[in-house]
Amino acid sequence: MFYRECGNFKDSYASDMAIFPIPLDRWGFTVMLFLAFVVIPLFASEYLITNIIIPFYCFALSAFGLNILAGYAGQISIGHAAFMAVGAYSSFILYGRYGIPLIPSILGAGVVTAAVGTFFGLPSLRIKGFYLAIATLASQFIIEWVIVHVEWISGGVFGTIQAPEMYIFGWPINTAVRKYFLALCMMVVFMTFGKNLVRGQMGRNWMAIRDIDYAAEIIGVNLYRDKLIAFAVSTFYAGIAGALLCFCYVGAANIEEFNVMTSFALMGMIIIGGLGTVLGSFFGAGFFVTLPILINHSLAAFMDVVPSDILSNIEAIIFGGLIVLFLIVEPYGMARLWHTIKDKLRLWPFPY
Amino acid sequence: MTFFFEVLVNGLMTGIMYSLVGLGFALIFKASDVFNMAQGAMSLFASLALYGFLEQYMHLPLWLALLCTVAVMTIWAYAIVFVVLKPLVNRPPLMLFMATFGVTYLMEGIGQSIYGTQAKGLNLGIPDNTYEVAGIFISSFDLFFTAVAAVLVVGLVWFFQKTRNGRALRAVSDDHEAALCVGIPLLKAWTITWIVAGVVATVAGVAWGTRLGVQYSLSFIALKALPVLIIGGIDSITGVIIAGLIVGAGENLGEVFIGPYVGGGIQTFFPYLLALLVLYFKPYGLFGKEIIERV
Amino acid sequence: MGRKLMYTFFALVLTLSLVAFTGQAQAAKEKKKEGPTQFVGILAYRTGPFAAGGSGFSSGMEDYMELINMEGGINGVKYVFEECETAYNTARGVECYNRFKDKMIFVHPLSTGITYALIPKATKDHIVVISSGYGRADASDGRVFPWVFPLPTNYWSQNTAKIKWIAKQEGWDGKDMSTIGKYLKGLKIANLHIDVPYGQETKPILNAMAKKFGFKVRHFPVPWPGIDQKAQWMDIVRRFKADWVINRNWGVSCTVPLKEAARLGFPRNRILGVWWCGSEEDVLPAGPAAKGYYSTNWHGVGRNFPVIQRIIDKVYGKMKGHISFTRVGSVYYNRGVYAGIINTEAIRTAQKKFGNRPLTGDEFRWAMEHLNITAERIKELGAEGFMQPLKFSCADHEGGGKVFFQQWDGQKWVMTGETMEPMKDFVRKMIEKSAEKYAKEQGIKIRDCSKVD
Amino acid sequence: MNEKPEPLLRAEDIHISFGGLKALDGVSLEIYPGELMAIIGPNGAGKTTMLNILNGFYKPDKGRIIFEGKERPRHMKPNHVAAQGIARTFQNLALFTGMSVLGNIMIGRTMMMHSNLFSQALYWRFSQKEEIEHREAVEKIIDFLQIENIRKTPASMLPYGLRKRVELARALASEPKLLLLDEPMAGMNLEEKEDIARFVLDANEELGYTIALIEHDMGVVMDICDRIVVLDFGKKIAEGTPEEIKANPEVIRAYLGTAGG
Repeated sequence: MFYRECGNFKDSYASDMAIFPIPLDRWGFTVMLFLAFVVIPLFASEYLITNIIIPFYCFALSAFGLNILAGYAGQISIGHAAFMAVGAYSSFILYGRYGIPLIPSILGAGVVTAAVGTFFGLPSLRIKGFYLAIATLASQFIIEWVIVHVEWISGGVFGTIQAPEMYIFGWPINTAVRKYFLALCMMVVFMTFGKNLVRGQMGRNWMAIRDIDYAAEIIGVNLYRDKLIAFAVSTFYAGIAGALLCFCYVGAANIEEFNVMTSFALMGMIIIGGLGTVLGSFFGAGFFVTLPILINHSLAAFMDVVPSDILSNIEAIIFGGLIVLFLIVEPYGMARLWHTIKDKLRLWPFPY
Repeated sequence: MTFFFEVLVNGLMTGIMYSLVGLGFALIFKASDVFNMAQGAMSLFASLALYGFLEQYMHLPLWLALLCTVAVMTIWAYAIVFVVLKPLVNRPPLMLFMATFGVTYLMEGIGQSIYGTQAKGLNLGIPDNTYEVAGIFISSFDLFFTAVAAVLVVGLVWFFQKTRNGRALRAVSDDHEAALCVGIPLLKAWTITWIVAGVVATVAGVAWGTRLGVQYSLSFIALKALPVLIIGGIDSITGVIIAGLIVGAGENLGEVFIGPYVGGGIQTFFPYLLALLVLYFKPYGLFGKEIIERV
Repeated sequence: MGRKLMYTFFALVLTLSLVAFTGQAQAAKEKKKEGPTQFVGILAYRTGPFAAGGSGFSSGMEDYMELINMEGGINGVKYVFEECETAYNTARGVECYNRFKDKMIFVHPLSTGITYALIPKATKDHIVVISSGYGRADASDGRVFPWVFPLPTNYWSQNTAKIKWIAKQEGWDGKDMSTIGKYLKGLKIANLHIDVPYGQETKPILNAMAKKFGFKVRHFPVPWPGIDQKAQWMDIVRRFKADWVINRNWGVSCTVPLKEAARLGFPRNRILGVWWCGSEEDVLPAGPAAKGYYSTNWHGVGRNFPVIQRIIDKVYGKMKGHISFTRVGSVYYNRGVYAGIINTEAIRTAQKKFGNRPLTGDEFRWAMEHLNITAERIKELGAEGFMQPLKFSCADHEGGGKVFFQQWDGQKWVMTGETMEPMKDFVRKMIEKSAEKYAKEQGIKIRDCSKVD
Repeated sequence: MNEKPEPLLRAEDIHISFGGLKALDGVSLEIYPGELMAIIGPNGAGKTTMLNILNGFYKPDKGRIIFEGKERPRHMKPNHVAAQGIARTFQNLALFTGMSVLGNIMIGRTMMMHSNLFSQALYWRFSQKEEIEHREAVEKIIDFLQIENIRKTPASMLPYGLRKRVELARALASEPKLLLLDEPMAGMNLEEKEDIARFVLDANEELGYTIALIEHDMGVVMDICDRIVVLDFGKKIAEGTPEEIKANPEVIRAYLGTAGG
């Protein structure tokens, strides 16, 4: 009797089409929000907030962006970290150099990134599958090159922009908790928008393109427009996430942080987490952001016994092993695993 | 003009080195539709193992060390196929791709735990002299590996055309289910592919290992092979060879003759521009199997 | 489905046990404390493409701290240190920093990206950033960067010293700056650099010098990770026809130039590497092709220093070393020992003023600015020839500036014995200009050093 | 048959070949408003190709297509053809397996939904209203095809027969002027066939859709269709009412081979 689906009768289409049609899920979600907005800021340590939770939110947002593109619209991109870099740099330029207020700067960074992303999405009109995936690496390398070479962007040879002091209406965002709230609010707002998008008509169009593109086109989906919109929306999220990551966590925009390995990690997040699910973006980000830190912490216990360079390699081994393990257990990602567990808990011990 | 040809010739030879890496990808993709992210790590592991057998732990003669390395890669092939891929048969290719991503971490971690993180010099006595032919510098090292690549390709073609296992592999690559129906065990075919890919990775690992030294960065050579793959067609051996040449020549000529005008350092993405150009006209690469949609 | 659930529980148990371990590890650490200790957090990277550098440096520093502890600590204060793996990744570096920031008083970020990220944070948290030989060159201006110490010499100083050294190889006497232009005029110098911000950093100073002294410099960017540099080298040797090549790379891209030069018949003794391209790990993979290659450095190499011998005797004698014994005395290892010496000497300086107890970040910063390691002190430490005398001040956070040169003889690095003072006025002017620009951008108030004690 | 109304769609002299193989060789056909017509022919006759041309998936090498009196531009994309009001189902099922049945049918309404990206992201008010409106329309179709019990089921879990029905629902959801059905009854058992045949008939007669279908089952075709076009080897060999076709010697020869020569 842990999880009940039956017994709630909807009397309007609106209630049937809500994000959480089942009361229990609604409760669960409320509890999560309560945790995020009240419990964590009150009780979590500053270390936990800054290093685990803020990056977790940022990467969840970015992973969700990629999920829109790869999981919903079926267009794989393995150059997504570069778009985060575009977001980071452009937000710093807008805010630091042109003095545009913080929130519009971050949104503007998203828009700039979306424009860049749409441009790099053009090949998707002709190329598919792994060919497209590898072709998107071009965006990674070209963006890296441009940021390093165009001094106007990076502000000189150091290639790095420091985060300016943050103010919203003159209110300084300088403590971990305030930064946390900035990241959290942005994340919640855009996750909600994103969820609305993917469950609405645009999301259905995307999924149609992902599943069978020609059939989608014949039914009347405008392939070109919707693919490019997917790129735009997805990179918009990447841009916002990149900006938030640099504003709230790293404190500087540095191109080396958004290299191709980060791109692969983002791809990993959505696959391990679950393609085409919102929940999966969180699971995946959790897996890739917190797990290495957790493993590192745990292994510190062995520092006196095992030589440290072997210890560092063991970290890689455990991480790789867990990726493989999770895929074997549930190839469709942790979100599916979560659903399996929910299924088991339906009217436990007599699941149907 | 001589300079142009020199860049061209040397670029072509670099291209052969890329093809060596790309071959492994192509083989595995052909047989099992797996886009093997671990190809670079396999080369790294193979060269580490070779170094281990040659110098670090044992002092075997070269041929024996090579054999032992191939044996090690065979063990890996079995492990990957039976532990990782077997539970994932018939899953979407993206999941398999991700699994090989996990394997990459495993291989790098295990390899460096056993053999250490130090950069090691691998000297197999391959001559590295330079000859001047009609004003063009050509290195004997490059020539040697061009020859090796040629032998490898001929060997692979022979393997696929003439041997029983090779034909079985081709059958599997055409249609998994049909191959199963005529009695070709899928896992066995996969294992053989991964072993062959392991051999190719060893050759690539030796080629790049002697150039760069045996170190972690060897796994980056996989990145270099990616544009090669999409230009040639992910599942085509001929394609990989030809695309390797195109990429090698293209990026070197691009860097030398276009680079100075834009600030240089365009080597990394220039091949991708070439690839986009090719894919615009041929969306499945020059020699890739076209997927025709039937309504 | 049952199997799946089992797996899930297995994974959960695994994760939980990891968490449990973490707790235990923390508890174990708490217990060990006895007597006053000084905590040092080490940002290391023992995996990834640059593992050689990270493991050598952090092990050297750890071994030196172990040595100090065995000798009774610094006036009774013992080191306690903990390592955190950054994998050369900025975000993880920041995490490591945050993990330690409540306990530590100084940090060696050990990566350009992490340094950039930590400068504003450390300034706020009152933690000293010691970026020995990397990071922002303009951080040498202590007026703008009170918490950053790019000691003992920064990239810009290094490059002026390099140019002076090149002039000397061309016949200059090495002293009279008024005649140096004669020897440099018309020289073609290729700056082969990795195409990331770290590699770009020296472009302005080289350009400025080229203008001043009349030599020609061209920059050849190598895209990351730089495993193939044929195009650049054909350009350098066959078209640009360089006289000298500055090898400003990192990791594997340091090695490739030596091979390429050998292939094209470019003399290796006309390649001069940055100090991050001057370790055993950079040249060994190139084999015989590396023989004759020069690189810069700021400390001695090898084991022939009393301080290294002491480490070998005491630390490795008791099997307490942190790295395989063969690497003791290697370039990166010695660099770590060097960093250990600086840390220790600064703590000693601070203890003289504040008493023999664990320090705070502010006290440590004061000590860094008043640190004066004289030639006598170096002799006492058993580091004669290993390091140069250093003297810091409020404005000068570089301390020394002298650059050492070393050559690879096919087996090991040999110090040439030459040292070069950088063109101090020239560099200082550029540093101040750049630092002031930074201060303006970031809204930092420039300290007036005449008013600081 | 000379007093016919203006055809809804007229294809004139359609040629198309795939690498030397002439799939269609000068076929012309008309579809009249309100009728239920069938295209039949042996395997490889070019029936599906014809459908593909009609809804713009293939571009004919030569020939014109006139829909509602307007000639279609040569390079019109399939989605624009769909916007003109031509919907279809597929021979090899093309359901979107990653979505629920409801989602699949809602896709059919895609051309009628006009809320932009931002209001969709907000969902509030306009977009929600629109979603509900279309949901109501879709529910009517679900009612009509009697698939209420599976509306939340993922499409990938459906049995074959139901998938075909969902596909029909998806095509109906777009309220097309012309509905093309590619073998809607292939691979079904008798009962399922009868179900589908009834739905097709109802759609034609009650809802007034113009339908062109391809079907191999002669019995069904002869039973329900008003008019039949027969293709063989890329050529139209006959056209007429079921009775006329039954008697046509060309058709018999095409199906049974040249009997006796």
